[in-house]
Amino acid sequence: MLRRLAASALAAVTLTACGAPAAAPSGPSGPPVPGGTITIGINSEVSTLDPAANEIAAQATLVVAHALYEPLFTDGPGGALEPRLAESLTSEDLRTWTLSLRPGLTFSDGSPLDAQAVVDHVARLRDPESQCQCAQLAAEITDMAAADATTAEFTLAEPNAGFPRYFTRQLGMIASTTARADDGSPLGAGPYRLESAARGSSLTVVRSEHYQGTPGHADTLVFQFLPDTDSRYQSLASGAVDLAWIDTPNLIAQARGEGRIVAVANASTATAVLNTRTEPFDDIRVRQAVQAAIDREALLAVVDQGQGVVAEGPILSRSPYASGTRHPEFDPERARTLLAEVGEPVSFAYTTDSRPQSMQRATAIQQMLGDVGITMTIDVVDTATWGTRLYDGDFAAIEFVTSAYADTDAVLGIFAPDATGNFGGYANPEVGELVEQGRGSVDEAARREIYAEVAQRVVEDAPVLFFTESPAGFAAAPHIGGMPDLSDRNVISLLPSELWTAR
Amino acid sequence: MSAPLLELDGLSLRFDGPAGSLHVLESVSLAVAEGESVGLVGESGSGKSVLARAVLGVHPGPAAPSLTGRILLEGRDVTDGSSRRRAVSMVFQDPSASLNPVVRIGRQVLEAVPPAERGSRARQRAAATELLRAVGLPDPGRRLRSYPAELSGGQRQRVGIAAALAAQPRLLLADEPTTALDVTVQQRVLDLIGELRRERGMALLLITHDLGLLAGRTDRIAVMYAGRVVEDGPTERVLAEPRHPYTRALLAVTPRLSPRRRPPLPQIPGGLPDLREPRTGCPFAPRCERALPECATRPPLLRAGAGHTVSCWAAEGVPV
Amino acid sequence: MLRRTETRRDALVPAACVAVLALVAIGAVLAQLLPQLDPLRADFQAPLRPPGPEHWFGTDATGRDVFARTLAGGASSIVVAAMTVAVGLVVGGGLGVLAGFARGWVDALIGTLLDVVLALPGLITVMVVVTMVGPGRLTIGALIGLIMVPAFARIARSATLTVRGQEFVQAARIMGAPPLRIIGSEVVRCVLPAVAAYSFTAVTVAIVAEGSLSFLGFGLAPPTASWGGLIAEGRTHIATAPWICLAPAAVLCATVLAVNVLGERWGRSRP
Amino acid sequence: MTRPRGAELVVDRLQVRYRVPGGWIEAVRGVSFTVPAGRTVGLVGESGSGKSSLAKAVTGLVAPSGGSVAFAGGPVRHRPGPGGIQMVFQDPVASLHPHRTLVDLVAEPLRWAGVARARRRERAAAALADVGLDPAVYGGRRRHQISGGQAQRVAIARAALAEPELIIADEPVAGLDVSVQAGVVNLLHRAVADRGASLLFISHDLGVVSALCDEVVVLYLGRVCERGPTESVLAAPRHPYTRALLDAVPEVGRVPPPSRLPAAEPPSPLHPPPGCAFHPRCPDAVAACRTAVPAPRELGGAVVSCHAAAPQTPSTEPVTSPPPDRSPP
Amino acid sequence: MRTLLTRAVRALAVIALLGMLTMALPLLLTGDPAVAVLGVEATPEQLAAFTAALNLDASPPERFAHWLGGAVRGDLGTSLVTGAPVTAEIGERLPVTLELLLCGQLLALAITVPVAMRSAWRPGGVVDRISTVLAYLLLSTPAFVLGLALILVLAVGLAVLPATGWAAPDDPVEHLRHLVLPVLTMGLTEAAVLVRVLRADLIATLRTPYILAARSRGLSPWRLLWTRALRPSSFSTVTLVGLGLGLAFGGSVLVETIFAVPGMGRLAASAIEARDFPVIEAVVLLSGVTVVLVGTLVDLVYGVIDPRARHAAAH
Repeated sequence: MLRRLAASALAAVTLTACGAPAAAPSGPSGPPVPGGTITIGINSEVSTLDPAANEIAAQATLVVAHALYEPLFTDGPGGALEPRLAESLTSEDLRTWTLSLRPGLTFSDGSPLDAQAVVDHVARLRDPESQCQCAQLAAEITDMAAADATTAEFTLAEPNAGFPRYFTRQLGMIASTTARADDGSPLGAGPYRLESAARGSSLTVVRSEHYQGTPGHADTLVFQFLPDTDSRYQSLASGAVDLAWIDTPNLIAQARGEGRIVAVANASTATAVLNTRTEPFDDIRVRQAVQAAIDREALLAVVDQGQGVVAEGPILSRSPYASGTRHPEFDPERARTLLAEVGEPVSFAYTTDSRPQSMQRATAIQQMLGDVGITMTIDVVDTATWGTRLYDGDFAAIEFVTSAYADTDAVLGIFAPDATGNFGGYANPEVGELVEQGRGSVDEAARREIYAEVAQRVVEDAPVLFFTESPAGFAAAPHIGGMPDLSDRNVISLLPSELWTAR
Repeated sequence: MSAPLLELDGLSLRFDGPAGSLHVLESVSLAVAEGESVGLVGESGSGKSVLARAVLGVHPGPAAPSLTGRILLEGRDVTDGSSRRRAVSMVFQDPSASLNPVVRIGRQVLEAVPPAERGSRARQRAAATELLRAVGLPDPGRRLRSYPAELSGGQRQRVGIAAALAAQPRLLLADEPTTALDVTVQQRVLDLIGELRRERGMALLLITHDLGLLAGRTDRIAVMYAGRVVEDGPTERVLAEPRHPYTRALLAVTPRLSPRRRPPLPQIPGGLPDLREPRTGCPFAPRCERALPECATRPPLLRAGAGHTVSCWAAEGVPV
Repeated sequence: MLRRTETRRDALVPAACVAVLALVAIGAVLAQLLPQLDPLRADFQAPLRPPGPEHWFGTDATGRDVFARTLAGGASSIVVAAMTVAVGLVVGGGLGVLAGFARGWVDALIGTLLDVVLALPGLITVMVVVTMVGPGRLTIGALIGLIMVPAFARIARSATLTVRGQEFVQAARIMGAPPLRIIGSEVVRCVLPAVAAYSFTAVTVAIVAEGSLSFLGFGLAPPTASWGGLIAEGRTHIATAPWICLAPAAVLCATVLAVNVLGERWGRSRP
Repeated sequence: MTRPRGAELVVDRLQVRYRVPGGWIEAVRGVSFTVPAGRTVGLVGESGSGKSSLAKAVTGLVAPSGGSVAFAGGPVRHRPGPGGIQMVFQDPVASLHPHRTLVDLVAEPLRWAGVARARRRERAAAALADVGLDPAVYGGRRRHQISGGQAQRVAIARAALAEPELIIADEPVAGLDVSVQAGVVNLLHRAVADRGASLLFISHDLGVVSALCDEVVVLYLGRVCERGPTESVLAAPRHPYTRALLDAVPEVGRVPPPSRLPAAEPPSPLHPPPGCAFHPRCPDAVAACRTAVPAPRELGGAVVSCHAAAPQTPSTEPVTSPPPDRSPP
Repeated sequence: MRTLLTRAVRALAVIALLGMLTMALPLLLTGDPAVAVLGVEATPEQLAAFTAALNLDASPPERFAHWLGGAVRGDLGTSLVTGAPVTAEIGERLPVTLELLLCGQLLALAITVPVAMRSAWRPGGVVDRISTVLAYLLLSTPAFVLGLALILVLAVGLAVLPATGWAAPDDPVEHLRHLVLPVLTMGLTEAAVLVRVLRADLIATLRTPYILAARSRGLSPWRLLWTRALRPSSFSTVTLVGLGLGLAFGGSVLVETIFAVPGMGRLAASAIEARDFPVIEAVVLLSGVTVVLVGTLVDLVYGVIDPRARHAAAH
């Protein structure tokens, strides 16, 4: 159960998400215009369209998945789930869940998408052979079966209030396990179907005639793979793309300043995991000193350019469970006092990958800690090494920017001792018990209370330093309509079928 | 006597460079009559090759020299660089270097014919073959497609001569045409030039450092020293009765086939004057065994016999 | 008249180039010594400040002084370039002289090895190795130097062959000069200027390559300042805070230009 | 006359070959001759005759592919100090180190011999003065600051200072003006004559050779055509090539006789003709010339390699009998 | 014939050595590719299966032998990241890079030849001085700076061209529009080098006696330059163009990154980041083979340019 948090962890880094208080996007006025082509610049290639492949589930590429596979649910405002292909997923005891599908669904070749197709899909992804990160999540399902054409039953090993959210990502993006498209690509039931793919450069989808929901407005969507953030934004500026994924604060600020339509959510949380197993962070005073010495407001100002908010703890500010965690204040004096108690000079290495904001954050923290007398060296590694170190617990402090905190139910699990996602070895048995209790609690109010307690403990024990919740999302040219307001969301969920172009 | 084919009238030539000016030619006067064969003799630094290029109107390198005086070709003043094509052609010193290594011989031979006058491909072939045959190149038809590297030195110089003939010039300049060749080949090439000259009625200006090459091949000899013509006269007279001390010294030091002459051989002391300075007096005076105080001023031009002039204070003769 | 202006320009251009390089060098040293020019110290209250009296080249997104960072970037470039030339000269020059002098199978062996290096895609190889041994000025300099070894060796070898065949070397042999002394005093003295002339090119290659690596994210690890890294960092702000990118880019180009021009003069001045 | 102190140079069936793109050049194909102690021998040949390869093989700059060179009874060694072989090169400027001053250049052989710096500079200055270059004026100059003739003087001064027993001069005057040539020839003559050393003088110019050498060796495409005392070869050349060469040498005032050679071009050293290499150009060629390499024969005081040579072939232009001012041995 | 054989043997030796070196490189990389690919949630069984499937736990000689066996049959292994055969990955990217490089070099030549001729004809003249200054400026501007400048001016400022990205050739107009900026960046950078080299060689050629001879025979400057001077002056230029093509994959990383062109360079860069060994190895090897082949090609071109080289080779 704790594993599934770790599951999204590595992918989440590449996703990077989350919202700032943003003005509602304003597009062209008037009703949606049907037809036309919308070109969308995304940050990485989607070479495998199978939902089992992890690359399609990253936040930036989720828009592609949403075009081809409409998920059972999507994230809605305030952490609520909005049903899409599904009508509902309900449970009395949080262990046995009943899924009810919309009737008459078909894949894009016209073949039926019934409850059995969903079960087959989940079964396929649950198999470790599929190499889907969701396999770990699906492994919680001990039993499942299609009751009739539109109803499926799922039984979990343990109660889990967060189970429905699993169907917003890969598990919910149903692909046919029996049929494939003519060109061999997997078949989905989304509003669009694959037209052509040019390896390394672009992917073209066209409106699917078999889609059962409200059809997409645009005839054609072209996804351009533009890995470099600045290049991607320049492509937007030059009109080569209509819509571009932007995940750096200055570009979000710039996009706003230039009058583009911006749909971003504070979807990613910048944190640093401290290794509580070894020196110096096996000493809670050192952890607290570091926590007190870091000025999160300054980080927000220089690293995030004021876009986003200060992170107060493991529960996001816009989470349905948000309860006002009391994070210790920036207090260099307190840090010095704590250090004086420790007595020995503190020095440690901070592992980070080489993305610009990570570097910026690291150098700013280095300076802040230096001011209270802590020597911090920065160890820059590439993403692969970073992942290995994180997984192996081979670090003193390691930067961890993740969208995992978007799912409070899931993420609190990583603070339990021995949880897969507990990279820093934080061992507070009480927290572990509290998490277990909360996730199994049918009463939502009680759950909220327990979660708040967990968050408070975590913030005080400081096994993880919380810095900022940062925005990411899409910026669009002024002629693009249908851009959602994501400012009150925790997940960037852009539905391409809602987009339209005034050109 | 009609106007000479080529007349240099008080020609001075100077190269200006960043390091100063080089006064290469100093009021050179020289004439070549129609059909006449003139030998121009001088050692390195005497300015003989520069003179040839001035007549040709082409200079290597980016710096164009400053010219004063006049160059008259067929009575026309061409000092300003007007076209000499058809009037003058040159056979160059090093046949290996003066043929383009990457262009077939057939094309190079016809270079001097303006494209408008070349005619059909077949006619061009015929013309080129004819030229190569005229210079005695074996198997001329096949040679058209050869590259210079496939020929021997002597054959290359024959191609060079053929290229010079293509424009049917009235004056052929030959600048040390055999210096790069072996002696046994040199004789044949010079003979060829002589024959062609007679056949075609061309005038010839044969430039050489070797006095031994001129007997029987030229009508007149002009001797140059440090940018000046110091003596000019009929070949036999200049060789037999040289009037200028430099000509005399040059004759004395030219090696001869005689085991009688044992070292020490006669030699000319001293070296060339500095060309960066304009020369006021006789340039040879510092090395001259008969130098007089007057030699510090420009020597007079004296007539020493029929068509024989000398520029020397110590020589006997009538001022021109 | 023409000649005089030519002369003046002839003297002026190299003087300007030397001045540029001297400024870069002095700045690099000052950035190490003066606390006011600490390239890492950030003023969190003043990010993205445009150039002004307080920050001559403005500040970057973290609030660090771009002027100080540009100067410090110069230090990186100098260290990398020096290392490149050192490796190129010693390894490449040495192999080239050895190959040219020994000839035969030694020449063939060295030639084959150099061909292997030449066949490696330079930038990619450096990227791979940097990834595995970790970034550092000396490492990157040495790697660029190694990639340039074939070029150095080729020049040294051909210069050696030329010198070796020249009559004054033969004359020395006939006069009984020991072969090692011939290599030492005759050959090296003549090969060195040719190889040194190439060093100018190597310096420009090193500066540009280091910049490219940093730009691609495979160069010096931040926060170490490097021109390429600064440009890469500033690139994202180019529309809003162009100074972050433009200042180091201008200094980088000016430095490379100066080295290029001086190298060309040096090459021309040799007999 | 000084007592000969030079050592004898014996070249025996020497062969030299080079690798060129596209094959081998047999530059020297079995050449034998002797430079007796204290004598001056001229080696004459046109381009491709192999004379420069021969010079390099004799001085040990290239390894012969066959035959042998013996000097003073043993193999040629480069060792500093007096008594060895010195060489004067065709390009005098190139034979001088570009960065050294003339004094240091002349002193070079003494440097390798271990003579103290002050002492060797002193002797070098004297040697410079000896070749007519004022050490005060020229001593500090470098090679690009002097003329070709002066450079050759420096080279000769340097060779002489090494006190060799044999000087090999490879076309030492080919690049020089005639007015300078004589001075260089005189110096070279003095450098050997004064000390009784021997001289191997290589040239394409029969005129200079005739003035300087006691004996001449005529080369054609890597083989010896004819060798013998200068007077005898010049007066009565036995080999048709020697005759053609003599005919072709330009002489002031002499109207050259028409060439007797067929028009054929000299063959390439890459593909020398079989038999006698000269046969395609030879006016006297007989059938044997096309197939068999003629063996050297003693003929009227000279050694001739020719199938057709007769004992008494008159010269086309007899040189009047030479009154030798130095009697042949 | 002999020299040809020697060349071939040496080329094979170079490629074999390169192959071994290539295999050695990833051995030293830190970071486990299995973790990099499967993610930190992967179970130990998954990791083990992954590693075994890719033969990663074999000893280096075994791996080399295995890999060589595959390479000889045209099988370069499977990408760790996408699971597609490496040959397929490269097959997609190679044409893009080749197109970029060829166009870049052609553009460079198209600029170089006329400019160098005009400059060499009157060294120190107005054209020469302007082109010299421009060449030096370009020469001193790294590709990543030039590329950024071009994007700023032509794409963002004037909005006449797409800033970045790539369009497949099925849409020729878009394809060309996307091609312009990267090709311009490559071509201008290359042209700066080539102009200097060709100009110098042309000046030297124009001073040779054979050009003097041709001039004396009245050849017009234009014909003189094109038909007489260009060919003998083009050795260094041809060598550099060859090197430019051969060393391509390394050099194209920058341009492909700046302009988001899906070519070999970017493939290599992302493969390095992802520890995708089979792809890194294939790119390095392919690049090496290209360098060797282009080297041979350049030698052949020498023969075409200069009959002397051909003449010598024919023997």
